[in-house]
Amino acid sequence: MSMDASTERKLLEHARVVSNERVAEGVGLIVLESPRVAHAVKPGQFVHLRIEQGASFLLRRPFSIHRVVGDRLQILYQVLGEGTRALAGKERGAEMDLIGPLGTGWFVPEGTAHALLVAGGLGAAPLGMLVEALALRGIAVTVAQGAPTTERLVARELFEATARRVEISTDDGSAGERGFVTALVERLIAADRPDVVYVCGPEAMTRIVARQALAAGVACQVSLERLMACGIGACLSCVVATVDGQKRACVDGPAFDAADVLWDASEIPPKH
Amino acid sequence: MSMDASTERKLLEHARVVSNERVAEGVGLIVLESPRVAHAVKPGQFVHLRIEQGASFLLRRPFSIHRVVGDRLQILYQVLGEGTRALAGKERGAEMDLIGPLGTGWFVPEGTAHALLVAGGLGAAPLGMLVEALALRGIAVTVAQGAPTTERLVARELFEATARRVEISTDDGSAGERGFVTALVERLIAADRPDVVYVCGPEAMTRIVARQALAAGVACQVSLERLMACGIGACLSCVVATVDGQKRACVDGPAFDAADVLWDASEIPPKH
Amino acid sequence: MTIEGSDINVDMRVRLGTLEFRNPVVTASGTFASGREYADFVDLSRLGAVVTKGVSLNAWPGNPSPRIAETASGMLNSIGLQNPGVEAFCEKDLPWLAQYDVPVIVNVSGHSVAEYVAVAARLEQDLTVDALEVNISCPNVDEGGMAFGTTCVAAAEVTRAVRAVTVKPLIVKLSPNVTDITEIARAVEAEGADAVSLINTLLGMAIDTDTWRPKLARGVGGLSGPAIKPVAVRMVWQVASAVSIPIIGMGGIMTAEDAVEFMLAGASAVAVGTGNFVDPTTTMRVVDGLEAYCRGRGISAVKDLIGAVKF
Amino acid sequence: MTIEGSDINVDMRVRLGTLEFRNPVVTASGTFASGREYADFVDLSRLGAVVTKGVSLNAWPGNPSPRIAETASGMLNSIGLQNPGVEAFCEKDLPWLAQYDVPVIVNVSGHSVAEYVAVAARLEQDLTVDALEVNISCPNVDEGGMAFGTTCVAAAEVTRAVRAVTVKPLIVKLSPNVTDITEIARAVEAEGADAVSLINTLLGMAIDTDTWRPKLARGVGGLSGPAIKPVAVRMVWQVASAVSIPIIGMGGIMTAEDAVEFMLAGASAVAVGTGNFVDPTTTMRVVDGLEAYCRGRGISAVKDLIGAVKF
Ligand SMILES: Cc1cc2nc3c(=O)[nH]c(=O)nc-3n(C[C@H](O)[C@H](O)[C@H](O)COP(=O)(O)OP(=O)(O)OC[C@H]3O[C@@H](n4cnc5c(N)ncnc54)[C@H](O)[C@@H]3O)c2cc1C
Ligand SMILES: Cc1cc2nc3c(=O)[nH]c(=O)nc-3n(C[C@H](O)[C@H](O)[C@H](O)COP(=O)(O)OP(=O)(O)OC[C@H]3O[C@@H](n4cnc5c(N)ncnc54)[C@H](O)[C@@H]3O)c2cc1C
Ligand SMILES: Cc1cc2nc3c(=O)[nH]c(=O)nc-3n(C[C@H](O)[C@H](O)[C@H](O)COP(=O)(O)O)c2cc1C
Ligand SMILES: Cc1cc2nc3c(=O)[nH]c(=O)nc-3n(C[C@H](O)[C@H](O)[C@H](O)COP(=O)(O)O)c2cc1C
Ligand code: FES
Ligand code: FES
Repeated sequence: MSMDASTERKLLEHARVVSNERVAEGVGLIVLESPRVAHAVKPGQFVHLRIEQGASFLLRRPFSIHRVVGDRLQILYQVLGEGTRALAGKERGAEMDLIGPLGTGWFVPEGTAHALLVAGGLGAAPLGMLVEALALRGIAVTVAQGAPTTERLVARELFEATARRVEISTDDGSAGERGFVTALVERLIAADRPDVVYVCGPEAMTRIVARQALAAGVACQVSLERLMACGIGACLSCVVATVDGQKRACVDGPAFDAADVLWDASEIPPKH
Repeated sequence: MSMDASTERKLLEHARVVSNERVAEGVGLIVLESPRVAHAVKPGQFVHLRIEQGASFLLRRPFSIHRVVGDRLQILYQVLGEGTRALAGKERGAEMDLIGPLGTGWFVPEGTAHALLVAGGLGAAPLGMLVEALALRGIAVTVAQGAPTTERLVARELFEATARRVEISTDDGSAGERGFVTALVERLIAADRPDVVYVCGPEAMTRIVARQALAAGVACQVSLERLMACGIGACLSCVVATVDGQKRACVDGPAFDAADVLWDASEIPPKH
Repeated sequence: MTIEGSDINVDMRVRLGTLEFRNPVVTASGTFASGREYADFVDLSRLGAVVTKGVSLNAWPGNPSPRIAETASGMLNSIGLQNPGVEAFCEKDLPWLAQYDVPVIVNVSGHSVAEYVAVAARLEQDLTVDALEVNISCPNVDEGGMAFGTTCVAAAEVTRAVRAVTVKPLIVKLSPNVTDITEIARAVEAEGADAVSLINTLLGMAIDTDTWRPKLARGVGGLSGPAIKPVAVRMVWQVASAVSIPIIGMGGIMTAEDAVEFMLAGASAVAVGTGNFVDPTTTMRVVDGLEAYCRGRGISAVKDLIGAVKF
Repeated sequence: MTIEGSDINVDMRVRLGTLEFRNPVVTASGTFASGREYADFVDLSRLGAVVTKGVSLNAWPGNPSPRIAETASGMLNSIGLQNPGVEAFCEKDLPWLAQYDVPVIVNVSGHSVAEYVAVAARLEQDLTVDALEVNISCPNVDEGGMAFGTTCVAAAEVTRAVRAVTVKPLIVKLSPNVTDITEIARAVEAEGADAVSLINTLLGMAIDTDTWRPKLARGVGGLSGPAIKPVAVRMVWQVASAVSIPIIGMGGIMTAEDAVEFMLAGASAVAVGTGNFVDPTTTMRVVDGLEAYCRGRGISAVKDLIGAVKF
């Protein structure tokens, strides 16, 4: 059972902002009317957004599709640099063009009955569509979500409404367990033995969770962030070292089988 | 009687857009709340506006102050390139910083009783404050205004309300005489013998009017547009060749005594 | 011939020596792969030519990551010529390209003169290859690359050696990181180059002020995009008056007006590089815009723009 | 020494040979005149130093207009060293500058070696002049200017000649329009330069696609602004490891972070050029921002940033 979509046509669509609101400190949720991409996108895929024209920054910015509702894409974004600052300033009616759907999306192994989703901070973004899709297929989903504080537990409501079980940890103990999500994961893997673990979050966290899963003999997929110029496989800026050689995160990922990734040969994660 | 303001302090002020509306095809009127500059500015001076930050164009844009009402500056602008396009997109509440008041302003010779103001197209912009100031001092003002069509006769209402007499020409004859404003000027100089002629418009027109005035032995001031980087006299990008050597339009002008300008050694006018 | 304002058909063809392009717009090497990735956005048969990414003799892993960094109106890259080697390229990319009716120009890299020759010799056997573009200007490899493009002697040597093994049109891609690009251009012209491409990227660097590390793992990289356009236009103009072979101009082309600027400066064709990343349809926009530009001004043949700058 | 996160006083002083600046931020020649025009916006006594516009022996009219053109994240200029000559400069500008407690560095231009020497000799007599910056890199004059900065022999010759007539600190301003800037830097160091400034502008060109004329009356001009920052940072970094004299770094500095980037690359001081046009308070923002940057990171002396880039 695959959600792979790599052979699908990539679209260039002029999207219109339906709403854009702050959902946590430094985090926004933007909703874009983008019917053609909305109908084609699969969980784990992303769009490459041209936030601004005429700005001194040129490149598009990659963002995961958090959810799709009808013709609309939801994107959860963290404000970090000039691109995301400009994104935060977009008001209803603004237009932006995007390329999508991009990437292969998450892969659901045949026979999966129980999945563990691990979200670190904004890593929740690409797990939104996934939790919905898995639930629809009757797969039991546990979400382990970590963030610095309660407020930063973005998409918590979605997870609580959709997953069978949600476990929380915060660095400051303001919600769930105090500590890192990796401690939660250790216990959940041991106790529940999921068929597959899906991870997205800071790369350091992702690596630890991958190791935990693989050590326990559980399949694991990780979503990796890389600097991306083209987003469509042409420029080779987004490479990930794997057992099968250099792969491009934009077309061969961003979700990779954790067992394939050669972590130490891979990129120093972007600073954010 | 001088309106010279060159020894005054230049200010850097954060202005806020009060309103911004289209007044003719490709022409806008923007009103900026900028109290310190508004109280200091003299007719013929200009501001150097930072329209956008983070854009791929860096430089400020110079604009004449058309009128001042209380704390507010009015700027008439023609949409030409990326700067003025961005200006046209500014909405109420937007902030922009500006430097001003800049330039010497128009000079009113001692004993002036009758002045002819010649406005070609957007050349009407720096004549707004002047017509008001001259009228206040009881100086009889005739305005000769030319434009391609009726619609482009910007500030016509102001001139009609303030000047003693307004003569119009349009290229297509849709208002006033059909033809160029220089034909009007020829007649007005001969008939009225004004004490001084103030000219602003396309440089080709300005040169003709200057020649007409000087040939008739009438004092003439011209406002010249030059590409300006700094706007405050430091970069030497805006030079005008005069009988006294190279002058900087931003601090020694933009209004010059027409008799001093060495037209042929001067800049090829900007294409717009 | 110029017919003012008329609603004419514009002859968009340009000629580079024996090569004829249906229009002046080609892709810049390394920004378009072999075209497959752009097929959803670009009709390859509407391009003047496809210039492929650089190929070396053997597979090459490229540089460590991060490989790109954004800069004001530009970007730095240090991809480092990652490629599967000329054999794999001939097997996988050329047959795919052969389905399109578009000239194929293969960008040739090497870490030594012998390697350039070996790659060119292999490509010589493939009929899909319409011309070679020899990259003597890559700033992103330790040996070879740019070193060949910064002295007349080395540039001449590579050109001579490749010329000896190919009868296909030979384009040499020049480095802007030199004191006098005209002297390099003359050197390669003298050795039989049929055309020159310019410019490759300017050597640049960016440092992260949080981590104090260079933003590129390799430290330095190549600057491209609109930021470098004035340097590129200047070099095209200089080279146009120094040599008599045609020029493919590039550096920051995003719009048809940018392309016109390069042609007025003396380029016979123009390449879109970084612009493909910003908007994957840039090449098509430039083709259409160039035609509209000519039509709007009554220019019946786009080639009339070449070198037409007035002083 | 680095004290993590503490709320320390930052020692902002930097030393360039015998020159001591209260902070690393100076003005780039030609963008700040002699400071008078900026006095409403900048407290001159809060600058590291004022670097004046270039002065030549006799009054010089500069180039025809238009003299500037805007480009993506940059600008071209071909002012062409318009200045009233060294005598008028000493009479009018230096006395005005003398009222401020700020080091004065005079930028010296010449159309021949003899002219550089004559200007330097005249300035030698004036106590207001704290140092000379010899501009061997102006791309905007026909004779002299950049020509002196593009070969080691010429660069060395000018440096040697000026060195012979001045005991003041001698800074040589280098051209980026060269294949290997480190070799020029070494040549001027060998002739007794006390510091180098880099970079001057990159030679560029822009063509108006409506009129088909170059946007600058002179055709080519110098490219400055954020567009060139990656090239400038790279050159500062290269030169820092090639010479042991200090570097004044410049090219596109608009913010304190930009200044930090140059210092990490190896600059002991930084100059703000085009940034002054965009915001006349840029120098002050950079001074304040640099101090805040250090304080926020527990860096007790700004000089600890110099060359601190990590690999
Ligand atoms: C496949 C993919 C999906 C992503 N999904 C999301 C998401 O759903 N929500 C979200 O908030 N962020 C997401 N990111 C990260 C997001 O792309 C960056 O935060 C964003 O590009 C930062 O842009 P900026 O201009 O604000 O930052 P700047 O630091 O100013 O950006 C400078 C350059 O670095 C790149 N860059 C900086 N940080 C990152 C990063 N972490 N990953 C990739 N490129 C980066 C930018 O794209 C730009 O080219 C995703 C990244 C990838 C690769
Ligand atoms: C003292 C002075 C007062 C002015 N007053 C007005 C006014 O009241 N209303 C108005 O509409 N225009 C006025 N102008 C012209 C106005 O500055 C330009 O139209 C404007 O800068 C164009 O910017 P842009 O980005 O739209 O055009 P672009 O062509 O994209 O600009 C590119 C560069 O050229 C410069 N430039 C282009 N045209 C001119 C020009 N005509 N004069 C000076 N610089 C130019 C720009 O400032 C910019 O640096 C004045 C110019 C000067 C010098
Ligand atoms: C990511 C990237 C990869 C490149 N790879 C190559 C290459 O393999 N061979 C080559 O000759 N030039 C290469 N270049 C240079 C471009 O072909 C072009 O000369 C340069 O980028 C300037 O054009 P632009 O500003 O339009 O990008 C590369 C440029 C970029 C941005
Ligand atoms: C308008 C202008 C005039 C300049 N005049 C001089 C000059 O007289 N002497 C000189 O050494 N450099 C001159 N320069 C170069 C600058 O000092 C500086 O080296 C260059 O602009 C790069 O810095 P920036 O990007 O911060 O402007 C001038 C630059 C500009 C933009
Ligand atoms: S972003 Fe260009 S190959 Fe992945
Ligand atoms: S605009 Fe700088 S001197 Fe006038």
